[in-house]
Amino acid sequence: MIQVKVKCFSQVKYALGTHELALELEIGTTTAELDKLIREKADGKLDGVSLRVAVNQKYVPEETVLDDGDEVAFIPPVQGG
Amino acid sequence: MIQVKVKCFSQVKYALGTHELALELEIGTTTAELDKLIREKADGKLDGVSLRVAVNQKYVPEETVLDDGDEVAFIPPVQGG
Amino acid sequence: MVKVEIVNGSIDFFPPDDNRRQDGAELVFNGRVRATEHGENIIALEYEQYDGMAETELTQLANETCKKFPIHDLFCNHRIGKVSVGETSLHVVIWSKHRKEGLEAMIWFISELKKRVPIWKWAILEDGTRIPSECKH
Amino acid sequence: MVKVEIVNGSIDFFPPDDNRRQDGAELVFNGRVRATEHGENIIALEYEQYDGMAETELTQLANETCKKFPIHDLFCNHRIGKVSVGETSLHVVIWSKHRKEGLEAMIWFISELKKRVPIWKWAILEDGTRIPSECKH
Repeated sequence: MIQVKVKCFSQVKYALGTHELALELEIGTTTAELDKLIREKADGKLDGVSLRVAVNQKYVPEETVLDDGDEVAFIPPVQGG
Repeated sequence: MIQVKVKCFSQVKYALGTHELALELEIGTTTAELDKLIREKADGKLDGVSLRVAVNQKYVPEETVLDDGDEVAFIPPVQGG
Repeated sequence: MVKVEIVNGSIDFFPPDDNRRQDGAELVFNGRVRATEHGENIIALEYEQYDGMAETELTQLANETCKKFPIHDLFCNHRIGKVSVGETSLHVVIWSKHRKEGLEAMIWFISELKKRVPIWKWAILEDGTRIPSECKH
Repeated sequence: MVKVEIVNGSIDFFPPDDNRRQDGAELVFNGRVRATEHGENIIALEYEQYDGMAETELTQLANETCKKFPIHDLFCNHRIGKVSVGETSLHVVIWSKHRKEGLEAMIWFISELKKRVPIWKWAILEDGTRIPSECKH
Protein backbone atom coordinates (compact mmCIF):
# COMPACT_ATOMS: atom_id res chain seq x y z
CA MET A 1 0.00 0.00 0.00
CA ILE A 2 1.04 3.64 -0.46
CA GLN A 3 0.17 6.73 1.49
CA VAL A 4 -0.78 9.90 -0.40
CA LYS A 5 -1.88 13.31 0.71
CA VAL A 6 -4.68 14.97 -1.27
CA LYS A 7 -4.80 18.77 -1.09
CA CYS A 8 -8.26 20.24 -1.61
CA PHE A 9 -8.99 23.72 -2.91
CA SER A 10 -11.97 25.82 -3.90
CA GLN A 11 -14.85 23.67 -5.13
CA VAL A 12 -13.08 20.45 -4.11
CA LYS A 13 -12.56 21.75 -0.58
CA TYR A 14 -16.16 22.94 -0.50
CA ALA A 15 -17.51 19.62 -1.80
CA LEU A 16 -15.44 17.44 0.53
CA GLY A 17 -15.56 19.77 3.51
CA THR A 18 -11.84 19.45 4.15
CA HIS A 19 -8.62 20.99 2.88
CA GLU A 20 -6.61 17.80 3.06
CA LEU A 21 -7.14 14.04 2.95
CA ALA A 22 -4.65 11.35 3.91
CA LEU A 23 -5.37 8.20 1.90
CA GLU A 24 -4.00 4.72 1.76
CA LEU A 25 -4.06 3.30 -1.76
CA GLU A 26 -2.98 0.17 -3.51
CA ILE A 27 0.40 0.18 -5.19
CA GLY A 28 -0.02 1.17 -8.84
CA THR A 29 -3.04 3.42 -8.28
CA THR A 30 -3.23 6.16 -10.93
CA THR A 31 -4.33 9.76 -10.66
CA ALA A 32 -7.33 8.87 -12.86
CA GLU A 33 -8.44 6.25 -10.36
CA LEU A 34 -7.94 8.64 -7.47
CA ASP A 35 -9.94 11.29 -9.36
CA LYS A 36 -12.82 8.82 -9.57
CA LEU A 37 -12.55 8.08 -5.85
CA ILE A 38 -12.57 11.77 -4.97
CA ARG A 39 -15.61 12.40 -7.12
CA GLU A 40 -17.41 9.52 -5.37
CA LYS A 41 -16.54 10.99 -1.98
CA ALA A 42 -17.97 14.33 -3.16
CA ASP A 43 -21.28 12.62 -3.66
CA GLY A 44 -22.19 14.31 -6.95
CA LYS A 45 -21.03 17.77 -5.91
CA LEU A 46 -18.11 17.64 -8.35
CA ASP A 47 -20.12 16.34 -11.30
CA GLY A 48 -19.39 18.46 -14.35
CA VAL A 49 -16.40 20.16 -12.71
CA SER A 50 -13.25 19.66 -14.74
CA LEU A 51 -10.25 18.82 -12.57
CA ARG A 52 -6.61 18.94 -13.62
CA VAL A 53 -4.14 16.89 -11.63
CA ALA A 54 -0.97 18.08 -9.94
CA VAL A 55 1.43 15.69 -8.28
CA ASN A 56 4.01 17.20 -5.96
CA GLN A 57 2.95 20.64 -7.10
CA LYS A 58 3.36 20.03 -10.84
CA TYR A 59 0.66 19.49 -13.43
CA VAL A 60 0.84 15.91 -14.70
CA PRO A 61 -1.00 13.93 -17.40
CA GLU A 62 -4.31 12.39 -16.36
CA GLU A 63 -2.98 8.83 -16.06
CA THR A 64 0.00 9.06 -13.76
CA VAL A 65 0.96 6.26 -11.39
CA LEU A 66 1.19 7.48 -7.82
CA ASP A 67 4.12 6.87 -5.50
CA ASP A 68 4.23 6.55 -1.76
CA GLY A 69 4.36 9.98 -0.15
CA ASP A 70 2.98 11.88 -3.15
CA GLU A 71 1.09 15.10 -2.65
CA VAL A 72 -1.83 15.16 -5.08
CA ALA A 73 -4.21 17.98 -5.92
CA PHE A 74 -7.27 17.92 -8.15
CA ILE A 75 -7.30 21.43 -9.46
CA PRO A 76 -10.66 22.93 -10.36
CA PRO A 77 -10.70 25.76 -12.93
CA VAL A 78 -8.38 28.42 -11.55
CA GLN A 79 -9.56 31.96 -10.92
CA GLY A 80 -6.57 34.18 -10.33
CA GLY A 81 -6.35 37.74 -11.53
CA MET B 1 -7.73 88.83 -53.22
CA ILE B 2 -7.86 87.03 -49.87
CA GLN B 3 -5.46 86.97 -46.96
CA VAL B 4 -4.59 83.64 -45.34
CA LYS B 5 -2.26 82.66 -42.56
CA VAL B 6 -0.21 79.48 -43.02
CA LYS B 7 0.97 77.80 -39.82
CA CYS B 8 4.16 75.77 -40.23
CA PHE B 9 5.16 72.83 -38.05
CA SER B 10 7.89 70.24 -37.89
CA GLN B 11 9.32 69.48 -41.34
CA VAL B 12 7.35 72.32 -42.94
CA LYS B 13 8.72 74.80 -40.42
CA TYR B 14 12.20 73.39 -40.92
CA ALA B 15 11.95 73.51 -44.71
CA LEU B 16 10.54 77.04 -44.87
CA GLY B 17 12.53 78.42 -41.95
CA THR B 18 9.46 80.06 -40.42
CA HIS B 19 6.55 79.10 -38.20
CA GLU B 20 4.03 81.30 -39.97
CA LEU B 21 3.44 82.83 -43.38
CA ALA B 22 0.96 85.57 -44.29
CA LEU B 23 -0.10 85.18 -47.91
CA GLU B 24 -2.28 87.09 -50.32
CA LEU B 25 -4.08 84.76 -52.71
CA GLU B 26 -6.58 85.05 -55.51
CA ILE B 27 -10.21 84.51 -54.65
CA GLY B 28 -11.10 80.84 -55.24
CA THR B 29 -7.65 79.49 -54.44
CA THR B 30 -7.86 75.93 -53.15
CA THR B 31 -5.81 74.16 -50.50
CA ALA B 32 -4.37 71.95 -53.26
CA GLU B 33 -3.07 75.02 -55.07
CA LEU B 34 -1.65 76.43 -51.86
CA ASP B 35 -0.02 73.08 -51.14
CA LYS B 36 1.76 73.32 -54.49
CA LEU B 37 2.89 76.87 -53.72
CA ILE B 38 4.25 75.87 -50.31
CA ARG B 39 6.16 72.96 -51.82
CA GLU B 40 7.69 75.32 -54.37
CA LYS B 41 8.73 77.71 -51.61
CA ALA B 42 10.36 74.77 -49.80
CA ASP B 43 12.58 74.29 -52.82
CA GLY B 44 12.46 70.49 -52.90
CA LYS B 45 12.79 70.02 -49.16
CA LEU B 46 9.18 68.79 -48.88
CA ASP B 47 9.35 66.41 -51.82
CA GLY B 48 8.02 63.03 -50.78
CA VAL B 49 6.58 64.38 -47.55
CA SER B 50 2.85 63.71 -47.31
CA LEU B 51 0.93 66.70 -46.01
CA ARG B 52 -2.65 66.70 -44.73
CA VAL B 53 -4.51 70.00 -44.74
CA ALA B 54 -6.24 71.68 -41.83
CA VAL B 55 -8.28 74.84 -42.27
CA ASN B 56 -9.15 76.74 -39.12
CA GLN B 57 -7.77 73.87 -37.06
CA LYS B 58 -9.86 71.13 -38.67
CA TYR B 59 -8.75 68.50 -41.16
CA VAL B 60 -10.37 69.19 -44.56
CA PRO B 61 -10.42 67.37 -47.91
CA GLU B 62 -7.51 68.11 -50.25
CA GLU B 63 -9.50 70.41 -52.56
CA THR B 64 -11.05 73.00 -50.30
CA VAL B 65 -11.66 76.55 -51.43
CA LEU B 66 -10.05 79.06 -49.10
CA ASP B 67 -11.78 82.06 -47.58
CA ASP B 68 -10.41 85.38 -46.51
CA GLY B 69 -8.92 85.15 -43.03
CA ASP B 70 -8.48 81.36 -43.05
CA GLU B 71 -5.77 79.76 -40.96
CA VAL B 72 -4.24 76.94 -42.98
CA ALA B 73 -1.76 74.27 -41.92
CA PHE B 74 -0.07 71.62 -44.01
CA ILE B 75 0.35 68.85 -41.53
CA PRO B 76 3.29 66.51 -41.99
CA PRO B 77 3.02 62.99 -40.51
CA VAL B 78 2.29 63.49 -36.83
CA GLN B 79 4.52 62.01 -34.14
CA GLY B 80 2.76 62.25 -30.81
CA GLY B 81 2.99 59.59 -28.16
CA MET C 1 14.05 40.57 -15.53
CA VAL C 2 11.21 39.00 -13.66
CA LYS C 3 9.89 39.84 -10.19
CA VAL C 4 6.97 37.82 -8.92
CA GLU C 5 5.36 37.82 -5.53
CA ILE C 6 2.22 36.43 -3.98
CA VAL C 7 1.31 38.58 -1.03
CA ASN C 8 -1.17 38.31 1.80
CA GLY C 9 -2.14 41.92 2.46
CA SER C 10 -2.17 45.01 0.33
CA ILE C 11 0.09 45.31 -2.69
CA ASP C 12 2.91 47.84 -2.98
CA PHE C 13 2.78 49.01 -6.58
CA PHE C 14 6.05 48.86 -8.50
CA PRO C 15 7.16 52.49 -8.76
CA PRO C 16 7.51 54.48 -12.00
CA ASP C 17 11.11 54.84 -13.16
CA ASP C 18 12.45 57.79 -15.16
CA ASN C 19 15.95 56.36 -15.45
CA ARG C 20 15.50 53.81 -18.19
CA ARG C 21 17.14 54.55 -21.51
CA GLN C 22 15.71 51.99 -23.90
CA ASP C 23 12.21 51.38 -22.55
CA GLY C 24 9.73 53.41 -24.56
CA ALA C 25 6.71 51.69 -23.08
CA GLU C 26 5.66 51.13 -19.48
CA LEU C 27 2.40 49.24 -19.19
CA VAL C 28 0.60 48.71 -15.89
CA PHE C 29 -2.43 46.54 -15.28
CA ASN C 30 -4.35 46.49 -12.03
CA GLY C 31 -7.03 43.89 -11.70
CA ARG C 32 -9.54 45.10 -9.14
CA VAL C 33 -12.40 43.47 -7.25
CA ARG C 34 -15.83 44.40 -8.57
CA ALA C 35 -18.90 44.67 -6.35
CA THR C 36 -20.75 42.05 -8.38
CA GLU C 37 -19.73 38.43 -8.86
CA HIS C 38 -21.94 36.39 -11.20
CA GLY C 39 -24.85 38.70 -10.53
CA GLU C 40 -24.58 38.68 -6.76
CA ASN C 41 -23.48 41.63 -4.66
CA ILE C 42 -20.31 40.94 -2.74
CA ILE C 43 -18.33 42.89 -0.18
CA ALA C 44 -14.99 41.23 -0.92
CA LEU C 45 -13.28 38.31 -2.58
CA GLU C 46 -11.08 35.96 -0.66
CA TYR C 47 -8.28 34.53 -2.78
CA GLU C 48 -7.02 31.06 -1.96
CA GLN C 49 -3.76 29.72 -3.36
CA TYR C 50 -2.05 26.39 -3.61
CA ASP C 51 0.83 27.35 -1.34
CA GLY C 52 4.11 26.97 -3.16
CA MET C 53 2.74 25.80 -6.50
CA ALA C 54 0.99 29.12 -7.19
CA GLU C 55 4.21 31.13 -6.90
CA THR C 56 6.20 28.52 -8.83
CA GLU C 57 3.69 28.53 -11.70
CA LEU C 58 3.46 32.32 -11.72
CA THR C 59 7.25 32.71 -11.85
CA GLN C 60 7.52 30.14 -14.62
CA LEU C 61 4.79 31.89 -16.58
CA ALA C 62 6.52 35.26 -16.17
CA ASN C 63 9.76 33.77 -17.47
CA GLU C 64 7.95 32.15 -20.40
CA THR C 65 6.36 35.51 -21.24
CA CYS C 66 9.78 37.18 -21.33
CA LYS C 67 11.03 34.48 -23.72
CA LYS C 68 7.96 34.61 -25.96
CA PHE C 69 7.83 38.41 -26.31
CA PRO C 70 10.75 40.86 -26.69
CA ILE C 71 10.00 42.66 -23.44
CA HIS C 72 12.60 43.81 -20.93
CA ASP C 73 10.90 43.34 -17.55
CA LEU C 74 7.79 41.75 -16.14
CA PHE C 75 6.83 42.46 -12.54
CA CYS C 76 3.79 40.83 -10.99
CA ASN C 77 2.17 40.87 -7.57
CA HIS C 78 -0.87 38.76 -6.83
CA ARG C 79 -2.75 39.24 -3.63
CA ILE C 80 -4.06 36.37 -1.50
CA GLY C 81 -6.61 36.50 1.32
CA LYS C 82 -9.45 38.96 1.61
CA VAL C 83 -9.52 41.76 -0.96
CA SER C 84 -12.28 44.33 -0.58
CA VAL C 85 -14.31 45.71 -3.47
CA GLY C 86 -12.25 48.28 -5.38
CA GLU C 87 -8.88 47.03 -4.25
CA THR C 88 -6.20 45.56 -6.49
CA SER C 89 -5.79 41.79 -6.50
CA LEU C 90 -3.39 41.60 -9.45
CA HIS C 91 -0.71 44.14 -10.33
CA VAL C 92 1.40 43.66 -13.45
CA VAL C 93 4.04 45.98 -14.91
CA ILE C 94 5.70 45.36 -18.26
CA TRP C 95 8.60 47.41 -19.64
CA SER C 96 9.44 47.15 -23.33
CA LYS C 97 11.05 49.07 -26.14
CA HIS C 98 7.78 49.63 -28.02
CA ARG C 99 4.19 49.43 -26.85
CA LYS C 100 3.18 46.66 -29.24
CA GLU C 101 5.14 43.83 -27.64
CA GLY C 102 4.27 45.11 -24.17
CA LEU C 103 0.55 45.02 -24.89
CA GLU C 104 0.75 41.59 -26.52
CA ALA C 105 2.77 40.23 -23.61
CA MET C 106 0.28 41.67 -21.11
CA ILE C 107 -2.68 40.08 -22.89
CA TRP C 108 -0.99 36.68 -23.07
CA PHE C 109 0.40 36.74 -19.54
CA ILE C 110 -2.92 37.52 -17.86
CA SER C 111 -4.83 35.09 -20.04
CA GLU C 112 -2.40 32.26 -19.20
CA LEU C 113 -2.38 33.22 -15.52
CA LYS C 114 -6.13 32.72 -15.54
CA LYS C 115 -5.67 29.26 -17.01
CA ARG C 116 -2.92 27.74 -14.96
CA VAL C 117 -1.90 29.52 -11.77
CA PRO C 118 -3.61 27.66 -8.90
CA ILE C 119 -5.43 30.55 -7.26
CA TRP C 120 -9.15 30.62 -6.58
CA LYS C 121 -11.73 33.14 -5.47
CA TRP C 122 -14.27 32.81 -2.72
CA ALA C 123 -17.06 35.36 -2.81
CA ILE C 124 -17.94 37.01 0.47
CA LEU C 125 -21.59 37.99 0.21
CA GLU C 126 -23.30 40.88 1.97
CA ASP C 127 -24.69 38.53 4.64
CA GLY C 128 -21.19 37.24 5.36
CA THR C 129 -21.61 33.91 3.51
CA ARG C 130 -18.42 32.65 1.91
CA ILE C 131 -18.79 30.53 -1.25
CA PRO C 132 -16.43 29.41 -4.01
CA SER C 133 -16.86 31.71 -6.95
CA GLU C 134 -17.78 29.72 -10.04
CA CYS C 135 -15.31 29.90 -12.83
CA LYS C 136 -16.48 32.02 -15.75
CA HIS C 137 -14.11 34.00 -17.91
CA MET D 1 -15.67 60.18 -18.56
CA VAL D 2 -12.84 61.80 -20.44
CA LYS D 3 -10.01 63.96 -19.09
CA VAL D 4 -7.48 65.23 -21.57
CA GLU D 5 -4.65 67.66 -21.08
CA ILE D 6 -1.63 68.79 -23.03
CA VAL D 7 0.96 70.03 -20.58
CA ASN D 8 4.22 71.87 -20.89
CA GLY D 9 6.30 70.46 -18.06
CA SER D 10 6.24 67.21 -16.19
CA ILE D 11 3.09 65.12 -16.03
CA ASP D 12 1.19 64.40 -12.83
CA PHE D 13 0.09 60.80 -13.13
CA PHE D 14 -3.59 60.12 -12.55
CA PRO D 15 -3.73 58.45 -9.12
CA PRO D 16 -4.87 54.88 -8.43
CA ASP D 17 -8.37 54.70 -6.99
CA ASP D 18 -9.60 51.98 -4.64
CA ASN D 19 -13.14 53.32 -4.47
CA ARG D 20 -14.58 52.12 -7.74
CA ARG D 21 -17.20 49.39 -7.55
CA GLN D 22 -17.62 48.24 -11.14
CA ASP D 23 -14.17 48.74 -12.66
CA GLY D 24 -12.34 45.43 -12.66
CA ALA D 25 -9.54 46.69 -14.88
CA GLU D 26 -7.26 49.71 -14.55
CA LEU D 27 -4.81 49.98 -17.40
CA VAL D 28 -2.00 52.53 -17.47
CA PHE D 29 0.31 53.27 -20.37
CA ASN D 30 3.34 55.53 -20.09
CA GLY D 31 5.13 56.35 -23.30
CA ARG D 32 8.71 57.28 -22.45
CA VAL D 33 11.54 58.89 -24.38
CA ARG D 34 14.22 56.45 -25.49
CA ALA D 35 17.88 57.38 -25.80
CA THR D 36 17.95 56.44 -29.47
CA GLU D 37 15.90 58.03 -32.25
CA HIS D 38 16.30 56.48 -35.70
CA GLY D 39 19.72 55.15 -34.78
CA GLU D 40 21.06 58.41 -33.36
CA ASN D 41 21.76 59.04 -29.70
CA ILE D 42 19.63 61.82 -28.29
CA ILE D 43 19.49 63.57 -24.94
CA ALA D 44 15.86 64.61 -25.19
CA LEU D 45 12.91 65.05 -27.48
CA GLU D 46 11.18 68.35 -27.88
CA TYR D 47 7.48 67.99 -28.62
CA GLU D 48 5.80 70.64 -30.74
CA GLN D 49 2.04 70.95 -30.97
CA TYR D 50 -0.44 72.76 -33.14
CA ASP D 51 -1.74 74.96 -30.33
CA GLY D 52 -5.47 74.47 -29.90
CA MET D 53 -5.97 71.86 -32.60
CA ALA D 54 -3.86 69.25 -30.79
CA GLU D 55 -5.99 69.38 -27.65
CA THR D 56 -9.22 69.50 -29.67
CA GLU D 57 -8.25 66.44 -31.71
CA LEU D 58 -7.05 64.57 -28.63
CA THR D 59 -10.29 65.26 -26.76
CA GLN D 60 -12.37 64.22 -29.75
CA LEU D 61 -10.36 61.02 -30.09
CA ALA D 62 -10.81 60.23 -26.39
CA ASN D 63 -14.56 60.69 -26.75
CA GLU D 64 -14.63 58.51 -29.86
CA THR D 65 -12.73 55.80 -27.99
CA CYS D 66 -15.29 55.84 -25.18
CA LYS D 67 -18.07 55.43 -27.73
CA LYS D 68 -16.32 52.68 -29.70
CA PHE D 69 -15.36 50.55 -26.67
CA PRO D 70 -17.41 49.85 -23.52
CA ILE D 71 -14.92 51.53 -21.20
CA HIS D 72 -15.84 53.77 -18.28
CA ASP D 73 -13.06 56.38 -18.25
CA LEU D 74 -10.18 57.51 -20.40
CA PHE D 75 -7.65 59.95 -18.97
CA CYS D 76 -4.79 61.23 -21.08
CA ASN D 77 -1.94 63.66 -20.56
CA HIS D 78 0.47 64.50 -23.36
CA ARG D 79 3.58 66.47 -22.64
CA ILE D 80 4.85 69.28 -24.86
CA GLY D 81 8.26 70.92 -24.88
CA LYS D 82 11.52 69.25 -23.90
CA VAL D 83 11.22 65.74 -22.46
CA SER D 84 14.45 64.12 -21.32
CA VAL D 85 15.38 60.52 -22.00
CA GLY D 86 13.48 58.21 -19.63
CA GLU D 87 10.68 60.65 -18.88
CA THR D 88 7.02 60.15 -19.76
CA SER D 89 5.66 62.05 -22.76
CA LEU D 90 2.30 60.28 -22.92
CA HIS D 91 0.27 59.03 -19.96
CA VAL D 92 -3.00 57.18 -20.56
CA VAL D 93 -5.28 55.55 -18.00
CA ILE D 94 -8.30 53.47 -18.97
CA TRP D 95 -10.86 52.11 -16.50
CA SER D 96 -13.21 49.35 -17.62
CA LYS D 97 -15.29 46.51 -16.31
CA HIS D 98 -13.09 43.81 -17.85
CA ARG D 99 -9.53 43.95 -19.11
CA LYS D 100 -10.39 42.96 -22.69
CA GLU D 101 -12.15 46.17 -23.69
CA GLY D 102 -9.59 48.26 -21.80
CA LEU D 103 -6.70 46.71 -23.69
CA GLU D 104 -8.46 47.02 -27.04
CA ALA D 105 -9.34 50.64 -26.34
CA MET D 106 -5.75 51.40 -25.32
CA ILE D 107 -4.35 49.87 -28.51
CA TRP D 108 -6.79 51.78 -30.72
CA PHE D 109 -6.51 55.09 -28.88
CA ILE D 110 -2.71 55.26 -29.06
CA SER D 111 -2.60 54.09 -32.63
CA GLU D 112 -5.12 56.77 -33.69
CA LEU D 113 -3.33 59.41 -31.62
CA LYS D 114 -0.22 58.66 -33.64
CA LYS D 115 -2.15 59.18 -36.86
CA ARG D 116 -4.08 62.36 -36.26
CA VAL D 117 -3.16 64.45 -33.25
CA PRO D 118 -0.96 67.30 -34.53
CA ILE D 119 2.07 66.84 -32.32
CA TRP D 120 5.62 66.41 -33.59
CA LYS D 121 8.98 65.47 -32.18
CA TRP D 122 12.26 67.28 -32.58
CA ALA D 123 15.30 65.26 -31.64
CA ILE D 124 17.89 67.01 -29.49
CA LEU D 125 21.21 65.38 -30.30
CA GLU D 126 24.19 65.05 -27.99
CA ASP D 127 25.89 68.05 -29.62
CA GLY D 128 22.80 70.18 -29.01
CA THR D 129 21.53 70.09 -32.61
CA ARG D 130 17.75 70.15 -32.88
CA ILE D 131 16.19 68.43 -35.89
CA PRO D 132 12.70 67.27 -36.80
CA SER D 133 12.45 63.58 -36.05
CA GLU D 134 11.42 61.70 -39.15
CA CYS D 135 8.15 59.93 -38.90
CA LYS D 136 8.45 56.16 -38.62
CA HIS D 137 5.98 54.08 -36.66
